[in-house]
Amino acid sequence: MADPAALVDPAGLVDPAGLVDLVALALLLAGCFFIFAGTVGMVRLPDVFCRLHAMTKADNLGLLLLSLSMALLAGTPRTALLLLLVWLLALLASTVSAHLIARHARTRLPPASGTRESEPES
Amino acid sequence: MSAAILVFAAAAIFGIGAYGLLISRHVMRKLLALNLMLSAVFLLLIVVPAPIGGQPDPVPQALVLTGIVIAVSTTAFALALMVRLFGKQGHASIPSDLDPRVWRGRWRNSRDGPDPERNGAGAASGDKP
Amino acid sequence: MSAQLLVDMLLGTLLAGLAGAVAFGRHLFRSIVFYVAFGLAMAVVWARLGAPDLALADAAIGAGLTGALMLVAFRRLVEIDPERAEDEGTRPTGAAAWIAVAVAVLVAALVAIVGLTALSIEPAPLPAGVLVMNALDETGLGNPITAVLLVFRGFDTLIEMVVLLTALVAARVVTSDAPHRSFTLVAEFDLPLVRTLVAVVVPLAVLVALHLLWVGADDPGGAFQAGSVLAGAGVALMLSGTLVPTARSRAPMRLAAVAGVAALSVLLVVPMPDGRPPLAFLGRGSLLFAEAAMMVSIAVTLSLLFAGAPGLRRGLQ
Amino acid sequence: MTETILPWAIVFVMVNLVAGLSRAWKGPTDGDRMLTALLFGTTTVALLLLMAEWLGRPEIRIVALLLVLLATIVSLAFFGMPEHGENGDDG
Amino acid sequence: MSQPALLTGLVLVPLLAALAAVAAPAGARRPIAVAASIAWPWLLIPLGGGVVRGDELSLAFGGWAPPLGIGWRLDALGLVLMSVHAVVGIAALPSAWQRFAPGAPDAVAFWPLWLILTAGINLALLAADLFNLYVALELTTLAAVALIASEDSIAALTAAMRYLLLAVAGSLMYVLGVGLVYAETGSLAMGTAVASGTAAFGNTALALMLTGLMVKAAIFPLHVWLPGAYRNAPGPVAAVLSAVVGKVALVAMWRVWFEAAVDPPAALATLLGGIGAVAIGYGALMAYVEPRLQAVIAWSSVSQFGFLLLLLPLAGTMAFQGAGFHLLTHGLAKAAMFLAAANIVVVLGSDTVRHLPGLDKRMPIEAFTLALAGVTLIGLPPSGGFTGKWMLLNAAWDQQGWFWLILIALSGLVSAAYVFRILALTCFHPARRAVHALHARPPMATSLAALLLALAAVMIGLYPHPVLDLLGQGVPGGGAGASP
Repeated sequence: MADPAALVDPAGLVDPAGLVDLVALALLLAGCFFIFAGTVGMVRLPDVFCRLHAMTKADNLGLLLLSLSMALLAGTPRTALLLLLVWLLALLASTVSAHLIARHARTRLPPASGTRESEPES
Repeated sequence: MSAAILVFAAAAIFGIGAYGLLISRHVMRKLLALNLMLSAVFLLLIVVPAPIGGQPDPVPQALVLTGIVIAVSTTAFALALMVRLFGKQGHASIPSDLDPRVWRGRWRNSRDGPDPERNGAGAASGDKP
Repeated sequence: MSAQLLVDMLLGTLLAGLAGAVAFGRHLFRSIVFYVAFGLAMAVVWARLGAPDLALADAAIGAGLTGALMLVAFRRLVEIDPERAEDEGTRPTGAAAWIAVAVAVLVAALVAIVGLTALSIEPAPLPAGVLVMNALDETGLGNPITAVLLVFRGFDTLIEMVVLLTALVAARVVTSDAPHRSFTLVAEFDLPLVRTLVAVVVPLAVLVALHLLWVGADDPGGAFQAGSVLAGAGVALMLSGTLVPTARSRAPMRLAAVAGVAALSVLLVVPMPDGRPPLAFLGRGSLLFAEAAMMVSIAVTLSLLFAGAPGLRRGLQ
Repeated sequence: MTETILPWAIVFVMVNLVAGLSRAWKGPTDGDRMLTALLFGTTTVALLLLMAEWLGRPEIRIVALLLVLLATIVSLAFFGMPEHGENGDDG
Repeated sequence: MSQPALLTGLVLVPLLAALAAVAAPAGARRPIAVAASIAWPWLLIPLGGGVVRGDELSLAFGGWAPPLGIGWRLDALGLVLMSVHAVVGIAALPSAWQRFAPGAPDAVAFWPLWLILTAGINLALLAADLFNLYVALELTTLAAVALIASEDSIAALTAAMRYLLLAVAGSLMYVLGVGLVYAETGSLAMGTAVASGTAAFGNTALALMLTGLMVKAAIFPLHVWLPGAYRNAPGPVAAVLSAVVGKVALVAMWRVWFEAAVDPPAALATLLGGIGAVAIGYGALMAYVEPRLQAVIAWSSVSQFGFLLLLLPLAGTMAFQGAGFHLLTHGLAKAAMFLAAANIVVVLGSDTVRHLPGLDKRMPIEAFTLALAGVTLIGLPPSGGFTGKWMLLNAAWDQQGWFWLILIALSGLVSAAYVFRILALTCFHPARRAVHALHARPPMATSLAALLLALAAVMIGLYPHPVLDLLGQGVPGGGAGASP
């Protein structure tokens, strides 16, 4: 783990590189936490709408935090831009997908007949 | 060590694919199984040769890239063929070679055969005029 | 246990588990979805192994396009007869099923033994891969895989493009007089959101494709990855109703489909009048020319295979 | 420091992935399965970004970009599929 | 023209014609395809001269020497099979011309595929690189499957699908074998990529490659796709499939055996020979009981392919000459039979054997073709079939392989059983009634093409020496086969 002593150089000044690293670490851990939260929601929540709610929000926040962390570690603006693009795309995809899934789930609320996929779990 | 782990994974995938190939009768399932087996082979092709400069040998990488494109071409055609077959015969399965009934049927067919004598031209639908 | 080992073990388990889900799943649709996931996991494994070219190819072709092709084929089955689309008849049971299990276990054991043996044997002193690395400077390319694909083993690539073209022509044999049906368009949902998505994704896909094509000589990427990304854009356009399959093939479409093979054939023939061997290396410019043509061919061919029709035209929207 | 954490972060994300996948197997509705597909896409992207840093191979980030692009398209394709649209008539 | 230009022309002429045919409007496809099918065989004349002189006809693409790049080589065996391909390809043209006229349902796709198949076959015979061979075989298979599917019946589609699935399974085993060979030797070129090293490992790789190729060559018990595929394919396609496509995979087996393997174990050779023996018997039995003429011819191929496997245990120059010669005559005879049978189907509306009595009255040329080709299949003395079998018999005698000797002799007998069943039904059946022709007979050219092929198969037995000499100098692995 991050040794606090290592962050402070002999002159008593905070080492910027070490600080960046520490921030990246914090972001990474936070990202992992949100992904974990999303998974817990996915596994534990009672119905599809709740799960949808939990998963899309938590996971995208997690991805953002992870991307920020990676951008800090890589340290070049170009990479940061690329990561931002990836995140924005993922956000767009999950927005649209979540919307479609919700619509789909709503149309199926009174269980449609003859849909084998929708049978309750055995 | 990690190479050995992936070899085991490839072996498992290959076996699972082989099972799926043998047991299924639906053509699409067979295709899925074949694609799994192919992925296992590709994995072996990359993992097994000694790496060069810490990275996988470029020659097998190129071979696998070629193989992936060939696989998607073959799959695409097979799917089109399957849709056609489904439209004609009403189901998308072909007899499994493991099924003893198929063997008995094949033997019987070869002996008696469907009688195509019915007023000549009728024959089987396979006979083009 | 080191994290590295744990990552590999988890990846291996994930792959095998997904393969199992594909093969053992009861519903065909579910198996296809798992197959797409399997393709994604393969992409991660390639990345882990340090083969980003393969990761790109497997993500685009293995997971993306094969998955899309399977989904649309399944969709066509359901259109023809929803009752029997998944119908398998009876699976072999009893002795035959046990034979299948036995064969599978045997085959897996054989593959494992052979693979492990292969890992343990003395590697060849001078494999072709090392020769490639040594000769890489002669070509001036930075990506050895592109060098193998287009320079050292360029003929394989030519034939591979022919195989792709053959699949297109062959699919024509089995669809020529089939009544033409198109898939449900997402456009039917008539969501502004979907249109926005397509409007963002398609230009971006074109940009990514051109990027992959451009950097392919030195970095991971190249015609195959670029072409399949473009084909993905084509699929998105079809799903949104901007491109519509037609029963008539048009000359520009056919020319685009043969462009890749034609360009590689040009590279093959051009050196010969000077007494140089066929497919002699003509410099980076020639590769870019061939790769651009290949990209177009791959995109058009895969899009047409997805459409299941001989041609495409602009939709009404 | 963060470098040493990275592989463990990868392991952690993968465990999450596998746990989330159980939803795809159990269902019980189609929506759940599509949701898992979405989760799979996002998590794989995260995994690839982490790996790019861990292995020191920036090229892998392009794989992540491509993957998220195609995931978008494939998820669109899901909705054109029979199980998912009652209005699944000929277009 | 220079030698590399000639060699690449063998693949490039049909390939570029295929491109032109795909790009051209539908009406222009047939003339393009026919022109190219007639044009490429002329390249064989100067090249054949080179092979006869004993020149080294090889090519390295891009000038990169084989372990790095891809090599090609035209040897005697390749030349012989390519000549069969040229002759059969041209002989099948009248039938294909008539069947796939513009406006026919599948004519649009047929001609490009026909050309692609041609290019694929030639490439597979030229490739001296294990992976290039794989790509070539995939191309050939895909085109062949599509051509079978162009006969748009349930039986044909099922047969095509079965062929495709099995072929893919076979090629994935082959690729795995190739990957193992590369892992061990670091090379893919035939000749240097030898499965040596640890014997067990090399043999596993060899076995994987051979199994994969056996599927494509329809060697018993992996033949299950063949009967359906051959008998349901359109006539001209069946002719090329049986005469060349299956044999290409068989030749690939021989090459892998003799060139990519060092010192393959004798037990494996005996095993493969044994498989060949079972195939001879089983194929002949099924041919004897089959109710349809095209199925009889197809099952006969299973039997004959098994026969060609006997080269592996016998090895040696003489066996190689015999097997190579058998390849030639069997290809010509089989193609003749399929073309004749296709005409019979057109005229009678069916090819069940119970329609055959009286055929010699109604369709004398076809009946004569079947008889002549049958003589070659059995291997009766003046025919080319006899020469091939005689050489193999001699080889077995020299090596005191008594089992193989008896087997070769018996193979003639079992072939006689199914051939004479057909001939007896055709010409000597007591219930000979005039068969009622249902349809107009196809143009005379189609009948004559089949007859000429059958005649060639017989006549070549009278002048076998040029071919035998040619084969004699081209023994793979320098003739140092695993002769005990």
